[in-house]
Amino acid sequence: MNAIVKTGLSAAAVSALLLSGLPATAETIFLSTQARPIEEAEAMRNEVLGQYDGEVDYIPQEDGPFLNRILAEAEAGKVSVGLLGALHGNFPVLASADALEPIDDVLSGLGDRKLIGTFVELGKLGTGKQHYVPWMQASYVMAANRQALQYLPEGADVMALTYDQLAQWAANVSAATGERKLGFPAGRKGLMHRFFQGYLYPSFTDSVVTEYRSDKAVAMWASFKEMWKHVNPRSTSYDFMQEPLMADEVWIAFDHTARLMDAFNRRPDDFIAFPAPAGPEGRGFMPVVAGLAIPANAPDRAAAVKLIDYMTRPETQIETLKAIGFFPAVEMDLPDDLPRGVQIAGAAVSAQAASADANPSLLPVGLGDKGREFNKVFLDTFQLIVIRGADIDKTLDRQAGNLRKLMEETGAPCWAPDEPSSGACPVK
Amino acid sequence: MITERTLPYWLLAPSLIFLLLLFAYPFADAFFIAFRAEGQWTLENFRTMIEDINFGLSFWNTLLLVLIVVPLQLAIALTMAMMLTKIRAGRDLVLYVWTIPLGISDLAAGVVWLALLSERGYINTILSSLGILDGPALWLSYETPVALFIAVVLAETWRATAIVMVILVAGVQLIPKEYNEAAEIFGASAWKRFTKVTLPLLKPSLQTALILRTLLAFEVFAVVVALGGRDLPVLMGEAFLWQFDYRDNGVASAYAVLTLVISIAFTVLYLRVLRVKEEAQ
Amino acid sequence: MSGIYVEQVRKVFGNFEALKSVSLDVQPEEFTVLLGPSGCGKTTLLRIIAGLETETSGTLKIGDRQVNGVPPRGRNIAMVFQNYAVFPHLTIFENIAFGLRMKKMLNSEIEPRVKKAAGMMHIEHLLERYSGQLSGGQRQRVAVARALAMEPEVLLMDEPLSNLDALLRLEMRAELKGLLAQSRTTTIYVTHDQVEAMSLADRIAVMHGGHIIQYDRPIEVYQNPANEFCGGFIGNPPMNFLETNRENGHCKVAGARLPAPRAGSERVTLGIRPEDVVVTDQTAPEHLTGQVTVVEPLGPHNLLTLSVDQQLFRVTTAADSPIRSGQEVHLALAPGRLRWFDSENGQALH
Amino acid sequence: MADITPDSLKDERSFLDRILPRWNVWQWLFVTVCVILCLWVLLPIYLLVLSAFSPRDAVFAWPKAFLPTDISTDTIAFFFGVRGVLSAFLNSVLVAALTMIISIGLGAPAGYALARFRFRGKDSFRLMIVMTRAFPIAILALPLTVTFIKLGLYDTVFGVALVHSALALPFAVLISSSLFMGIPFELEEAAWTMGCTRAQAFWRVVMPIATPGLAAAAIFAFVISWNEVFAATILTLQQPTLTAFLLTTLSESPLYFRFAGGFFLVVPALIFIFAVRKYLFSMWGIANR
Repeated sequence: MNAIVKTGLSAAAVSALLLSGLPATAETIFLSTQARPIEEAEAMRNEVLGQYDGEVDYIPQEDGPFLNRILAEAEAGKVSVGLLGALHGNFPVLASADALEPIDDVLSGLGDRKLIGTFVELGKLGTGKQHYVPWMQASYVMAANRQALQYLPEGADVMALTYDQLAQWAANVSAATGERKLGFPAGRKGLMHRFFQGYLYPSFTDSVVTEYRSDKAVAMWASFKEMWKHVNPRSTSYDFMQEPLMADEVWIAFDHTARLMDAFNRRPDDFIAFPAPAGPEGRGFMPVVAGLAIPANAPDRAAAVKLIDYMTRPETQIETLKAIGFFPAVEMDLPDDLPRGVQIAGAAVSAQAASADANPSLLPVGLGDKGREFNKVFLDTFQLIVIRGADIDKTLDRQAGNLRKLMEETGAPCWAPDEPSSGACPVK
Repeated sequence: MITERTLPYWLLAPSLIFLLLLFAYPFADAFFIAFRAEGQWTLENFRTMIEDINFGLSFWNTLLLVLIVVPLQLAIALTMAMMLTKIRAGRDLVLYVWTIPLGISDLAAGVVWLALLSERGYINTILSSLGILDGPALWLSYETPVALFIAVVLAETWRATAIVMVILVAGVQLIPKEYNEAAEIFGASAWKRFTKVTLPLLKPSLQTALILRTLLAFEVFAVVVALGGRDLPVLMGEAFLWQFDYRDNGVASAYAVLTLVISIAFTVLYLRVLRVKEEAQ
Repeated sequence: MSGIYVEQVRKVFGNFEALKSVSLDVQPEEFTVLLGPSGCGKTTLLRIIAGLETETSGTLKIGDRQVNGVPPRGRNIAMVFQNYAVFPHLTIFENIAFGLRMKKMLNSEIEPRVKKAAGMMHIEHLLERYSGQLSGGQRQRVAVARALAMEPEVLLMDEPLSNLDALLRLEMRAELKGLLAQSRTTTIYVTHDQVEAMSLADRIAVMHGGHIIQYDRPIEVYQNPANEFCGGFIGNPPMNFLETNRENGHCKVAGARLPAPRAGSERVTLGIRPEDVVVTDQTAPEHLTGQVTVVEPLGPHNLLTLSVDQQLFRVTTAADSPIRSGQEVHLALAPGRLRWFDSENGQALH
Repeated sequence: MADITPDSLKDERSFLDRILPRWNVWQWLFVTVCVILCLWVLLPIYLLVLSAFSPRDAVFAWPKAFLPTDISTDTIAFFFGVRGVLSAFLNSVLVAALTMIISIGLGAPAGYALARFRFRGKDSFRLMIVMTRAFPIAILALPLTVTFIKLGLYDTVFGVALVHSALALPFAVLISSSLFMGIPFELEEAAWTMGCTRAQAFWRVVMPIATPGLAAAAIFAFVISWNEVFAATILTLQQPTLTAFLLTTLSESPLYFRFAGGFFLVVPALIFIFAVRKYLFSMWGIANR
């Protein structure tokens, strides 16, 4: 009878020997949370990394598995990933788990190009060491179908809208077409929390944390809830606004430039891009910064450094812009043979940055692995007030409590547009 | 030495050890995390879980989903199983068609039903061509929770009825034909024969099908996310968010432990309600 | 060929004692039948001899080898199962050759042996078929051929004919008798059909409640049953039994005075087979009187059912006998055929 | 006897009568329900394939076209071009094949034990096997990844196959035990009396009869592994299975790509189940009652 037991085990043993996984060649594994959609990933591999004189395997990963993998490799002490590419928000989790290699030396090695100062500073994550080298940047802008322009309220300049005009515009559209054509990316993978942190709050309260439950905030939520009456209810499942735009479900949308690029490239004559609207405290907007970092005790540090140098070269920055719609993190002037989509988005981003009432805010720093819970506070507030129609004051009180607990736990200092604070950023 | 008495244990050993190695350690680790925070034993994670704004909704949604989908699937699967015994020509083909969903991953099922039910989807096309609708109508949004719930029930029923049917088809086969014929001779109507002969004898299969399907139903996730996004929170969806989005595997494990406890409760319930006496095997 | 020696074998299933210390010795080449009602332990005994069941206690020998604990394959036996157990995934040829292949015999040896066994059972034309395509009778023949092909020391058969229809059973019985006599293999045959036992057995072991009551030649068991059960179980219609009470050396029942047996307690039972009773009209002290209740013309003879001393009593008479139901008759008992049993334990008395 | 003339032989029934079988109301109802149930399964899949093969903007079109009017394979073609799809496809096949071998190799003996023996702890074992599915694999992610990295099983086809086998094992055990129950024990006993050891009897008699059923159980394990998404994603890096590859690239790709991905997932599974449809009946018990 033990013949059966033997065969069962031997089958497992044989396959263990046979298929213990193909040995990884000497290529650098470039793990990234950016350019995940299939066309963009292919563009990264062929156009951007095509000319790199070295073996690189570009693997896009969702944030969850990305962080899970690096933390697991760090904990197990066997690191296979060569280079990391991610948004500013992903790095604090890795930094607080000491999974990142300090790369101040790499930064000094890139002397021949001018990396944008504020982004280099961001790369320190509020500590003395350089955790990531700025890789590329983007921002959030608004996009609109040309058919919607006819419903613009009197005297409204689309390139310098206010939130009230946006609300009025949306109302006109739904009155005219009977459908609610304003859209926001409030789906599971949407970037709605950035809209509140970088756009709505700074525009209405000139703050993100301290004024979280001030009266201005109450007025803000009230007006936003009013506007939401003209927003397409499917917004709570929109992740990439380019899709509903191309499906004509939505005519006016807010999203990350890279998540609108497909629409601009595919139908450049149907869509326009324009800066985010302004509120009483100015035109709040926030940059999206992506960086390159080397995992602690990475297999081949030299190769990683070589790849960082390659990625931050001006010509590669331009290829990246063309391929995935992210703008250079290096101070350079853009050539004019760029694809139509990039030109459309680029104009809106620079108009937004150069606007008179510009009120730029930075990305949160020092939140450690609580970054996502920080976003959850804003999303929960939105869910309760706008979707479930809860009382604004009570909700803000409760959520302010969570925010305060979060700030004390992480001890994160305030960041623009809040006034700098010595200890943890206070929540009034 | 392998003797007559110990032989069964030798045969079970390989699969038992395999499961222990692969499941026991991570399971203990995850279970352990649920009850610890900052280094000491606490129910902190459970408290955060319960206080979360989505907890109540996700709990009731999951429970309701299970209580509707599982019985519905059982009914459909039972009808299919019974019909299969009657079909002669093309029986293999019909069985093949009905077991196709077994091969469909919930990823693909989510995509398919999204295409069907989205406001510019196929069902709306049919409805508007029939004149019921005059344009694209919205089913999958928080404003129409009932429609969204029905959409998820439809998708889940489509995806996971096959597993129940296969178990029941096997169960029906194991019942010797003579019992049914005997009952027929005693003048039992088709319905009577079904309730008095087939169903009681099908109890063991019903029990297995119910337990298995309920366990999997509590882990429903991919289809709900594909159709409902954030609008229909479910336990596993929240666990996934806490694990991967909010990076707090303590609360994630708490959700998992809760799911486990409910699943065990349902299993015990089935074992008691559908108790199959040894002799009546 | 070797005999089979069973000494005080007991078998307990949980708290049910299936076999209560049974002993049996089967001579080489002898055809022994284990006969008894279902649940009397006959199949359990057979399975213990085959090694499919392990005995709780007792010793078991095949030839001069003790085989306790030896697995079936080591006992050089062959067995025919009640449901034939013909392998559905093998052709009939392979079924019959199965045992020989396990003995690692060469094809050149296997081929003739299979053909010979198939010939004996008249199934040469079925060798390439599968059991699914065969009738019950054919499958049964394959099972027997398969066992014979192995030319075992001992052949065990578990009610092989019980699943066949009456006519086929009769035919198979005759064939089996001829075959087994010819092959002269020591055989143990289990059945609940006493006709089969009488026709096939060299010796019959009548079993009841886990005991072997009697182990003797068929005619012995038929004519001198060891107890009431044996008498009643064998013979169709069964032996008649009449309660009698003893009076100074004689037993009186239904008007008859008969010489009482020497041994036994106060009350004794008289046993007589229906064919050993003659209906007469003379009266005599040793004649019984009874009232005929039913007359059944069965073709070769008539079966009379009478009420004697308010007890059921059957007599066979010639097919053309004039006796009608309701008639009062006198019954003469064939002298040598009278048997006495102790009313308490049913044991035979001499 | 009326003489049989050609026209008396002519069939008077109308054309329709002749093709439609003469069924009573119940039979008509039976057939319609049967057809509806078949459509209920097939229609969504047809639409998936249709969307996968229609041009990109057809996916956003309103109203949707039901008939395959304009077919374009550029989404599908693009898929083949993407680096990694083919190797992911191969990985999926390898993992699924391994899962089949391991889950049947370990599951069949356990199934045999459950079918043939009555022993203490039998029911608790059967329940325990099923209950392993109660704990969601998503939550075992981190500890599992760390262990696998330490054991060197990380990012290997065999590593993923181990986890998939753990998922498929409960089904393998349940299916094989009901399979063996369908095989009369007397066949084994007959083999013993004909010179077989217990193991020889198992391999020469029980296995050949159970093979079709086990083949179906193996395909069932294959499908479970083929469709598993989560463990495959977190445990692989350069060796993703097709589902893991699709999950990472598709969840954010435009809708038309998700249909192509869905197509790639669905078609192989359909083919496998078709290959084994005859055995589906014997998967859970021999039908020769």
